[in-house]
Amino acid sequence: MVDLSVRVGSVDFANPVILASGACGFGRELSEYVDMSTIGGICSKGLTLLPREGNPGCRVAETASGMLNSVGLQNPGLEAFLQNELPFMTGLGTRIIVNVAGHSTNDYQKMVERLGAPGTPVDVLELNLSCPNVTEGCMTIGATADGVYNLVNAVRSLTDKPLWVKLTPNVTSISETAHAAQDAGGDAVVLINTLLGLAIDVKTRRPVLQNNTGGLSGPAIKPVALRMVQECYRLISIPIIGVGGIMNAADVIEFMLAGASAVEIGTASLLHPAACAKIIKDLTAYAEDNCLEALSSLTGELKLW
Amino acid sequence: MVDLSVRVGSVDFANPVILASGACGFGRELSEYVDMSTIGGICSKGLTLLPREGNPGCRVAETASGMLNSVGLQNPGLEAFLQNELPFMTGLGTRIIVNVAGHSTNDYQKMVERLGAPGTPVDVLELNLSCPNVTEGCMTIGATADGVYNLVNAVRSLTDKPLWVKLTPNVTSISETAHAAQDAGGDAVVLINTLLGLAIDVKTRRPVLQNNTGGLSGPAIKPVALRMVQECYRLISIPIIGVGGIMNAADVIEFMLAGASAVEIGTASLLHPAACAKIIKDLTAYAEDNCLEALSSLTGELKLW
Amino acid sequence: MLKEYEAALVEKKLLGIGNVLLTFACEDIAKMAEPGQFVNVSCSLFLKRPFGICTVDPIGNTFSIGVKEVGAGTKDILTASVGDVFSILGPLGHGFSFDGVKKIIAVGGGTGIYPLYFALDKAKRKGIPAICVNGFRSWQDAFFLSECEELSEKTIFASDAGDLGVKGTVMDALKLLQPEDLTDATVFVVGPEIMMKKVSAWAHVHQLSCQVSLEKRMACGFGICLVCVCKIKSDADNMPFHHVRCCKEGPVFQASEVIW
Amino acid sequence: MLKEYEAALVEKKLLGIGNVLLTFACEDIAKMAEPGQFVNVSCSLFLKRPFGICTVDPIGNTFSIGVKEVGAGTKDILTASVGDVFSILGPLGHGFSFDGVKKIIAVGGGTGIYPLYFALDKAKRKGIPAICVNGFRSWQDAFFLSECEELSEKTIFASDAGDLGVKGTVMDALKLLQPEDLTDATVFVVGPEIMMKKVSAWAHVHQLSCQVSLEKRMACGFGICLVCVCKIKSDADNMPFHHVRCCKEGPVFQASEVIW
Ligand SMILES: Cc1cc2nc3c(=O)[nH]c(=O)nc-3n(C[C@H](O)[C@H](O)[C@H](O)COP(=O)(O)OP(=O)(O)OC[C@H]3O[C@@H](n4cnc5c(N)ncnc54)[C@H](O)[C@@H]3O)c2cc1C
Ligand SMILES: Cc1cc2nc3c(=O)[nH]c(=O)nc-3n(C[C@H](O)[C@H](O)[C@H](O)COP(=O)(O)OP(=O)(O)OC[C@H]3O[C@@H](n4cnc5c(N)ncnc54)[C@H](O)[C@@H]3O)c2cc1C
Ligand SMILES: Cc1cc2nc3c(=O)[nH]c(=O)nc-3n(C[C@H](O)[C@H](O)[C@H](O)COP(=O)(O)O)c2cc1C
Ligand SMILES: Cc1cc2nc3c(=O)[nH]c(=O)nc-3n(C[C@H](O)[C@H](O)[C@H](O)COP(=O)(O)O)c2cc1C
Ligand code: FES
Ligand code: FES
Repeated sequence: MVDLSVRVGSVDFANPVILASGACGFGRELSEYVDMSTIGGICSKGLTLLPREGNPGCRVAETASGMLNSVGLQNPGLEAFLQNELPFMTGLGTRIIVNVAGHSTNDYQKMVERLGAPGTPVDVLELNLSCPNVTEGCMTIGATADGVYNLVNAVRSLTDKPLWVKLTPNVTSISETAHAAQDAGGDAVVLINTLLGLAIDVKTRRPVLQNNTGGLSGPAIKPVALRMVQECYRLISIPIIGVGGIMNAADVIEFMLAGASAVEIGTASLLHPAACAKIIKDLTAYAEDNCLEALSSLTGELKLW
Repeated sequence: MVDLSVRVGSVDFANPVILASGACGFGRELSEYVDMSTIGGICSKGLTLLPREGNPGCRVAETASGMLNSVGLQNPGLEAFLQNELPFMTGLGTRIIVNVAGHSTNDYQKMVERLGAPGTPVDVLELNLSCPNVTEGCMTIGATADGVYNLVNAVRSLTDKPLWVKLTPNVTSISETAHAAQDAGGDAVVLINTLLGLAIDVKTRRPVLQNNTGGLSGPAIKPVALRMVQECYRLISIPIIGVGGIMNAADVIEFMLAGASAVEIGTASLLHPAACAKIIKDLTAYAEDNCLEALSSLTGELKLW
Repeated sequence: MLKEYEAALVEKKLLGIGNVLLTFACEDIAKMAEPGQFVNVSCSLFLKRPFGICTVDPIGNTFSIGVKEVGAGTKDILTASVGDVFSILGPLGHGFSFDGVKKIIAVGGGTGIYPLYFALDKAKRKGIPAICVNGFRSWQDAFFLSECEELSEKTIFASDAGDLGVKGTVMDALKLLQPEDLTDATVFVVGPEIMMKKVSAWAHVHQLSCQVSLEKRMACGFGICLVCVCKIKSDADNMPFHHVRCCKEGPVFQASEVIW
Repeated sequence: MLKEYEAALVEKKLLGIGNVLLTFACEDIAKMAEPGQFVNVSCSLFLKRPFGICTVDPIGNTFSIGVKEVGAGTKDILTASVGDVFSILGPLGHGFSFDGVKKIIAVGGGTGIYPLYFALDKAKRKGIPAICVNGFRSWQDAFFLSECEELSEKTIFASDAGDLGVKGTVMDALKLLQPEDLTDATVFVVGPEIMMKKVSAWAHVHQLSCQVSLEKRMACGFGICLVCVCKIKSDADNMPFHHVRCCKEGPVFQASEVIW
C-alpha cells in the first residue's frame, strides 16, 4: 500500500488533497457526494468577525478555461461558524483548516485569538491576505511584503496553532511576500489565490460582475500558480501549499514537483463535486505505477534546466 | 460605410487591429494568408541591437486555453532588420511599429536613435519593457515604476516618433508603471505582455520549456488583460493599446469598451493565420449591426457598476 | 451518496423555433426529480448550464429538459447527437412546494413553461386541479400548447404578437380569469424576472400564495460557491435582506420572500 | 493566397496498434503537397498538431496522414468520426529535395514511415529506384509492410522484438545492404531523433548524402512564432550555430547541417 500522507510543518494529512476555501462551503454539500474522511483536509469559506452578505448582483463570469467570482466573502461570521458549522466540520473526520479574513489587523487578531485558542477543534488557521473582492483588508494587506509581515507578526503570538498565509498572485514578487510571511513566523504559505480579472458583457457594455472585477480561478491560472510555487520553493524554507487550476492527479503531481507539500482544490469541485475523491484515487494509482513508497517524496523533485 | 479607423495619439490607423510583436514575424509569412494592407498595423518581432539566437531547446508548452513561450527574443539584430526586413514591411501598405528590446538603457538608446531617426519608414516605436524570457533588461526594467520612468525618459528626447511602452502584467500595480510611462513622455501604453508561467512534464520531472519559465498568452489571460486596460484607462490619460487573448471581434470590442484605442492580436494568428482579417470583417459587421458611425466611439464606453 | 452522472442523450425533439426537448437516460434523476428542480449539464464551455427538469419517466429511466438557444453553451448542447454523453448533476435545488396546495394557477413565460409542465403533470397525478396561463412572443415561438391543455382544467395563452390567444402578456391573460378560478389557488410562476415580479404583485393583490422560480447565473449548482445568490427578506434586526443560494434554497421561493 | 482549410475526415483506416491512417478531403493540399511536407491539424486542445503527409490523391482531392496516439491531442483526433471537420493548415514546410537524387535509401522508424511512404511514391513515379529500411518495435506495431515493398526494389525490416525481419534496429538492418546498394544513393531518414542521428553518422561514413526530417514542438507551423527551432550549423564567424525554424526551413534538412 502506497503512503499518500504528507506533513506540513507539524500537521500530518492522510493525503495532500485539501478542499480550498470558498469552493467547498463548510463541507455539508460535498459530504453528500464524497466520503469526507478520505480527503486530506477541508478549508472553510473565508470567515470574518461579523456576518457578511457579500457582494450584490451577478457574481460569476465564465472565461476561457476559468471563471471569475466576486462573492466577496459572504459568510455567517465567526460566532455562527463556531456554533453551527465547526461542529459539523469536526464530524467529517478530516483535517480542519479555517480561512480567516478581515478588514483590519484588529479583526484578524480577534479571530485568531478565538479560533486559535487551545481548545478549538481546528488544525490550522489560514490567513487570507488575498481576497480580491473586498475593498478593505485582505488583498490590500497581501499586496506588499510589509503588509504581510505586519499582519502575520500581529497575530503570531496569539495562537499556538499553525498559521498558513494565503498570498495573492497579483504582486510583482511573490517570493518577497512569501518571505515576509516566513519571517513573521508563518508556518506555511498557500499559493495562490485568484488573479484579479474583468469580464465584459458586450451587449450591455457593462462588466458581467456587478462588483466590476473578480478573481480568476481554474486551469487558466495553473501555469502562473506553478511558477509561483516553484519560485518560492527555491527561495523560502517553510512549506508551500499549492493551489490554482488543479483538475486531476497529474496536476497535483506537477504542483508537488514544483515544491508543494500539499495542494488545495478549488474550482474543480464546482465542476465535479467528487473531483477530490477521483484525484486521490488516481494519485494512489500513480504512486503504485511509479513504485513510489511515499508520495511526499515528490515535493520539490522538479529538476530545472 | 462604417468608419473603423482609430487614432492613437498622432498616428491614425485604418482599423484598430494590429499584429502583435512576436506573433507575426516581420509579416512575410502572414502576407501569404492575408492582404496586409487591410490591417491596422504590424508590430515587428522584438529587436535587439545585435542578432540573437534566442533560448535553446523546447520553447513552447501548451496550457489550458493558452500557451507558454520562451523564444527569448530571437531576432536578426538591428542592422539586418533595417536591411532585410524593414523594406519588406514598408511594402505591406500598413502602419509599421517596431518592437525595441534591450539589455541596458544604452541598448535602448542606440536603437531608438537609429530607428527613430526622422527618415526611417517607421510609424511607431514600441518599447518592450516586458519580455519575460531574457535575464537582463526588458521585464526587469518594466517591473518597477522607476525602471519604466528612467528608461522612457532616457530615450524620449532621442526621437520625434511616437513611443509606445509595452508593459508587463507581472506587477502589483499596472497603473503605477503605466503612469511612469506617461510621466516620462510615452505616447501610449501597450497592455499586456505575457504572464510569467511554468509548465511541468510529469514524466521527465522537468519543466517543459528548457528556459524553465515562459510567457503565458492566449484566451487564458484575457480577463487579466481586460482588467489592466480598464484600470489604466481610469487612471492615466495617454492612449492604451489592448493585448491579451483576443481571438475574435467580440474580444476587440471588449478591449475597446474597457479603454483601448487599438488592439494587438498575438496568439490568435498562430492558431489561425487569417484571424486578423476575419476580426476586421466581423468588426465591420458589428459596427453596421449596431449603427455605429465610428468604431472608435467605443473606447472607454464601459459603464462600471 | 449523490453522484455526477454520465448520461446519454436518447432523444431530441424540436418543439418550436430554437426550442428543443432533450431526453437523457438517467435512472436516478428520473426517479428522484420533483417539479421545479433542475439539472446542471456539461457543455464545451467551462461551466455546466442549469435547466429546469421538464418531464421524467421513472419506468423508462429517462428525464427531459427543454432548451432554448441563447448563447454558446446552449448552442453547443443543442448540436449534440443522440448517443452523446453529458456530465449531469441533479436533481438539484428545491422545487415547488405542494404542501396545502388545493389548486394551481401555473403562469409560464418562454422556457419557464418547461418546469411548470412537470408541476402540472404532478398536480394531475395528485388530483390537484390546475389552470395554465402561458405567454409567448408569437405563435411561431409557442410550444407545449396541447400538452398544457391536456393537464389543465383551463388554459389561456397570450402572445405579444396577438396571433395566439390573448394579445399581450400573461398579465393580460390573467385578467380573463374568473373570480372562482382564484378561489383557493396557489400561483406557480416561472419566466422572465419582470414577469415573475408582476405576477407576484398580482397574486399579492388577490391574496394568493405564490411561488416563483428564480434564475441566476450559476457555477456549481449544488451550493458550494455562493455565486448564485438571491435577495431574500430577512427578519434579522439590522439586516434588511439575506443572500440565499438560488441553486440550493431555491430556485423556487415563496414570492412574498423575494426582494426583486 | 494561402488559406486555412476546413477539411472533412473522409476515411479512417486502422493500420496497426494505435496507428491509424486518416484521409481528409482537401483539393489544394492534395494537389500541392510534396513528400516531407506536413499539415497542422486542429484538435480539442489549444494548439494544432503537426503530421507528415502520407499520401495524396490529386484526382480524388484527398490526402492522408498516419497518426499514432501518444497524448491527448492525438487521442482526440483519433476519436473523430468520418464527416467531422478539422481546421487544417498545409502543406507546410520544406520536404525532401529530389535534386540530383538517383537512388533513395529510405530509412524509417515508427511514424516516420508515413512521410517516407509519400517520398517512395514520388520516387516510383519519377522512376527513381528505392530501397526501404523500416524499423518497428515488434510485429504487432508494424504497418505498411506490403505497401513499402511494392514501392521499393528492396525492403528490409527490423524489429526490436525480432519477430519481424532482422532483430534489432534499422542500424542492424542497414548492415545487410550490399555495397552496390549504396552506390549513388541518397538517404532519407525519418524517425526518432536518436535513430536519425545514428543513420546520419552511418551515411556520413559511407559518404552518402542524407536528408533528415526533424520533429520539434510547434505552435503556428508556418513560421511566425519561432518556437520550433533546430540548431543548424552556421558559417558565420562568431556563431557556431543558427536557430532555424523546423516548420519553415524544415522539417527536412541536410543531415550534414544539423547539430544534434
Ligand atoms: C434554475 C435554472 C433553470 C433554468 N431552466 C432553463 C430551462 O428549462 N430551459 C432553458 O432553455 N434555459 C433554462 N435556464 C437558463 C439557462 O441556464 C441559460 O439560458 C444558459 O445557461 C445560457 O447558456 P449559454 O451559454 O447559451 O448563454 P451565455 O452565453 O452564457 O449567456 C447568454 C445570455 O443568457 C443569460 N444567462 C446565462 N446564464 C444564465 C443563467 N444561469 N441564468 C439566467 N440567465 C443566464 C446571460 O446573461 C446572457 O444574456 C435556467 C436557468 C436556471 C438558473
Ligand atoms: C513535422 C512533424 C511531423 C510529424 N509527423 C507525424 C506523423 O506523421 N504521425 C504521427 O503520429 N506523429 C507525427 N508527428 C508527431 C506529432 O505531432 C505528435 O505526436 C503530436 O503532436 C502529439 O500530440 P499529443 O497531444 O497527442 O501529445 P502531447 O500530449 O502533446 O505529447 C505527448 C508526447 O509527445 C511529444 N510531442 C508532442 N508534440 C510533439 C511534436 N510536435 N513533436 C515531437 N514530439 C512531440 C511530447 O514531448 C510528449 O512526450 C510529427 C511532428 C512533427 C513536428
Ligand atoms: C467561488 C470561489 C470563492 C472563493 N472564496 C475564497 C475565500 O473565501 N477565501 C480564500 O482564501 N480563497 C477563496 N477562493 C480562492 C480559492 O480558494 C483558490 O485559491 C482559487 O480559486 C484558485 O484555485 P482553483 O483554480 O483550484 O479554484 C475562492 C474561489 C472561488 C472560485
Ligand atoms: C511566440 C510569442 C513571441 C512573442 N514575442 C514577443 C516579442 O518579441 N516582443 C513583445 O513585446 N511581445 C512578444 N510576445 C507577446 C505578444 O506580443 C503579446 O503581448 C502576448 O502574447 C499577449 O497577447 P496574445 O494573448 O494575443 O498572444 C510574444 C508572444 C508570443 C506568443
Ligand atoms: S451555483 Fe454554486 S452555490 Fe449556487
Ligand atoms: S511553429 Fe511557429 S515558427 Fe515554427
